[in-house]
Amino acid sequence: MPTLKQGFAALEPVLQRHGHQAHGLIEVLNAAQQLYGHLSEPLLRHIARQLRLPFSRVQGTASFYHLFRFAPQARHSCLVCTGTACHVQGAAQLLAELRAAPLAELSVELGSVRCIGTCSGAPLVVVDGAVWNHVDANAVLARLRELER
Amino acid sequence: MSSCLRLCTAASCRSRGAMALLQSSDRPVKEVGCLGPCSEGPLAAEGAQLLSLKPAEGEPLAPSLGAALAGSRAISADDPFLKLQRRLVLARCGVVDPGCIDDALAQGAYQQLQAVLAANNPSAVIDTVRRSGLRGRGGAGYPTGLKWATVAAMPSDQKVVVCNADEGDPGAFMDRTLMEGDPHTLLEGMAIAAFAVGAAQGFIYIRAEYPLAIERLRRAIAAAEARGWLGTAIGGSRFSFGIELRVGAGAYVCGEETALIHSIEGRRGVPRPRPPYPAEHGVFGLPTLINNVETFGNIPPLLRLGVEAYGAGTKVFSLTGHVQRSGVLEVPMGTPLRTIVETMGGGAPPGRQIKAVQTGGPSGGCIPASALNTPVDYDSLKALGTIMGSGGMVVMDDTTNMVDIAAFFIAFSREESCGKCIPCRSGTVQLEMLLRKLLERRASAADLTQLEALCHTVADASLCGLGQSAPKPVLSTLRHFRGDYLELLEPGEVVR
Amino acid sequence: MSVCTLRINDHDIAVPAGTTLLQAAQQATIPIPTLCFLEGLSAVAACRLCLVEVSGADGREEPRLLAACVTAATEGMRVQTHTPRLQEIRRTVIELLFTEGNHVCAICVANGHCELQNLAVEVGMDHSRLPYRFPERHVDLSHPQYGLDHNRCILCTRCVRVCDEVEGAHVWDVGWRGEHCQIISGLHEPWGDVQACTHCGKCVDVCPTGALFHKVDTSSEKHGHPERLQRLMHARTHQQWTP
Amino acid sequence: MDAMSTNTPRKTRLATVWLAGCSGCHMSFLDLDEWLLELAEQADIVYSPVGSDAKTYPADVDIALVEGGVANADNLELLLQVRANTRTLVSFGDCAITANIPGMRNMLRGSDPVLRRAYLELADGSGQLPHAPGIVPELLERVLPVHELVPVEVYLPGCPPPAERIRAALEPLLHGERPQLSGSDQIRFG
Repeated sequence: MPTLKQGFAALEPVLQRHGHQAHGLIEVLNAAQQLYGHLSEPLLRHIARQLRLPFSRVQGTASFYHLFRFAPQARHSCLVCTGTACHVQGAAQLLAELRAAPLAELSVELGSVRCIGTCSGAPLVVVDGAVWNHVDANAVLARLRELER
Repeated sequence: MSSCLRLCTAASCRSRGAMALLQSSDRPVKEVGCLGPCSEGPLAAEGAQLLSLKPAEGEPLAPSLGAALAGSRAISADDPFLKLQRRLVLARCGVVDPGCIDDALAQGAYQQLQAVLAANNPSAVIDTVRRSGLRGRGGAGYPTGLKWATVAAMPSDQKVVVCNADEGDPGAFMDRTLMEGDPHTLLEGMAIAAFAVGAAQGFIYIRAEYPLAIERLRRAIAAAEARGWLGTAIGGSRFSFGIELRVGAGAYVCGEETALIHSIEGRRGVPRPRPPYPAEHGVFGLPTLINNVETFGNIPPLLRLGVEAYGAGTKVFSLTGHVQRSGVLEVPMGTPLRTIVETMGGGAPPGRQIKAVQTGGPSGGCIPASALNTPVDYDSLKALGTIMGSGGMVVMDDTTNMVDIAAFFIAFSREESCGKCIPCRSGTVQLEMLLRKLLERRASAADLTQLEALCHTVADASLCGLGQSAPKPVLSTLRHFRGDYLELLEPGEVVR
Repeated sequence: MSVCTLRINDHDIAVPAGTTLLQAAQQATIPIPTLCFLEGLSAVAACRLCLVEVSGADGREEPRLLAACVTAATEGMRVQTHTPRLQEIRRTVIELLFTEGNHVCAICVANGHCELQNLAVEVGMDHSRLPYRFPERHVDLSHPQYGLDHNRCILCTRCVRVCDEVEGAHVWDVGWRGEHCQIISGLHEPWGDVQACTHCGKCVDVCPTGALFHKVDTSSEKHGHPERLQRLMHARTHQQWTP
Repeated sequence: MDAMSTNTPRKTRLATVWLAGCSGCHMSFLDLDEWLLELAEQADIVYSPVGSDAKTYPADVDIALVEGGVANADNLELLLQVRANTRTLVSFGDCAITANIPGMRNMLRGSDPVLRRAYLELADGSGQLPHAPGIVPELLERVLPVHELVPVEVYLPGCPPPAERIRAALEPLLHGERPQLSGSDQIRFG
């Protein structure tokens, strides 16, 4: 079994860029999540030791920010934009309808995102990083089914 | 102006298929930032001619750029959306290739920085900014020159300049537009500010929800460093200034300056009481100048034009919601709201009427249609119970229930509350419970009284701007749309 | 040392520059309620109970609400500590604290010696005008000597600060945010599993409610001991002990 | 008032009501000891689990001390009768004011999880959910304080409120005055 240090070797350049200093914590967490998909307990322990920070401080900081995740991601992600422009054009209903849909069967994790600033496409969803404009629940479901084919 | 075809590949047009068009092109195309009326996207431009490549309703996007151009619709330069703008901050946006510093340099980037360094008179720069009357474009409207002078006067030999690019108000994307479309104007503005206040270290704190802006800023910073416009001995002078990008991780409250400082320092984005102000005690305890993207973006054009020609300046807005034409526009400060919403935006969709315009996001309020003649400036909007805010402008038509809108914003503030102080942490929850009770028609007149009282307590007692302004959407809708609330009341006392 | 004079309610007071309004009021024996504040720890101004109305500072006449624990007295300040507006804020703050947790005084380990319970009396809270929320919260009994009942936690962060600033162990921090905030130990693991804990008990001593307690204590048996922290800090700072 | 027309001073009509609580507030009421005799001279006890045989709540009650949270359909029905027929409703003790210990079941989110927990999960083998419509009153989803359901005039906190505190509230009420309770002797929870 590889040691923790070997296990997270890919993170080393990022840690070095920040001089293993505490103030790099959020940058390191961002990079770690990009590299490993989520912030596992061993990963968080590794980061805390490398930055010489108390575990509770690392956990407290990571859990403060919505984009950090502590469990692995599903194969696809579908984020409903809940900004104002989307809200006035029906985002709440869209989110409710998608919540009721069997998305887990499609390996899709449903979430919401604050305004992504492309409001002329409202209401919109962001699927695996791509923006789908002017959608309703049926259209989203149909296209999500396509993803798995 | 280049006669080469320009195609907007910023986030909004990208979401409408601009990248596919770009890749399908067999002719030279210049990638540019936002051209303005996003709802007509994908957008292209040839010289001064703007072209909408938007397919007809229900049709798919054309398979190639050539086909799209063949079926394009020209948007006349006389179109009010374009004609009534005064593009100062966004002057190069949509014209310059944001990924190419040579293009930016050819169009005047870093010339003001060069002039400032040559004159070598920091206080003259601050004096120009002060005399221009420029106020912070992030929302609060603090006089920029005064802020710069305060930081410049701090005795420390190490200072920091921070750009607040945590544009979090839902429905606001002015800063994203500038960062994606013309990042060098922002970098130049920051460098001039750093020279004026005596800082060598800079940070741009940007929200993670803007991946394209992050990518373009990274490239722009590297290019500026390579050309000697950032780094040591800038422009051959003794001035050194470096910029580090700090990416957020999904926390609206980090737009509050003390929370932003904590986040840059790798901590929970929790605000602290002021004083001490960041000018005195900011990032790593150093005197720190914090301005937002658009404020820095104003600096190069201001110095280029001089105080008189700059005049009252401009404000960039993102116009969205129930409006025929949405997008980004930059108008002279003081333009009447009606001009923006009806003349430029085309008003409400056919058959509907404008009910309200929301400005200032979760910290702002709703302006009733009856007040559309109000000029858009800091004080006029404040008098209406809202704020200028960062520039998000969401139009709502007569199908909108204002209590629902108030609940939407309170839910936003509840989710984004950092949790440090109790009035905001728990007060926003109780406010939302009261609004839901109203929306479910279970509320009594006493509940409405309690709603108002609690709004005032949360506004008075919260620690930071987020909590202090969280009740504004409720108070402003209560003020202008009280009927929407009264309609939801049950007659007499209600027993659940 | 320069001195500034200010007026608190009807008292003219002279204090050394840099004195906080809270200290100045204490000097004039004017009580200002506090909860997150504890002498010997850094002030965070989170509970908002010590808000006072200040005018005449920085040439501003319109009264502003400032937290007395972090606001320095300046020359010519006029301070009001108990206006109706402040009384309303304080009562609402206490109601918000009671309704966001599960504070069942009758069966609480700190009943009769609880700072929150005392403050409810002080602000005249005979009932909560806001509805109780009854959140689902947990109890951590994994530590051999102490327990943490999140139902009774008001997130004053005294435990976080004492463990970080005085003990230097930083076992505690605040996790998550907004209404989901909670005190966490280590990587959000059971307190008893956190090796950084020195079992010193300072967090229990400074906890204003029954959230942190000795496991041997039952209803009404917990007494907080903030004075122990003050004695400790005095000994450290002045090398003077009270044996 | 009807009684006034008879020219003899009308005795105050006092009720005490027991909703979801342990009856400790009523025990504390009995701790008034000899003052109860004085009370009896000034007031008729028209409804009370400890001082009256009346089975239905009467009309025209001046003062009602209501102990307990509102936990089931019977509690709610009785409370609505009390409110409709009482001039001064006193929320009597912590359960009435905060839901207190009965309210701790609210953390289980609804009546069904509570019943399952009590009658199935903790049962030794042959558990079953109680179901006797018309005999066993249905639990409400949440136990609520009295004032979240009906308006309340006077709050008398304490678990239980000590006898002196009860007397401090009743004495002014018997003289038609609203008691002004303050300080740790009179309004402390717990």
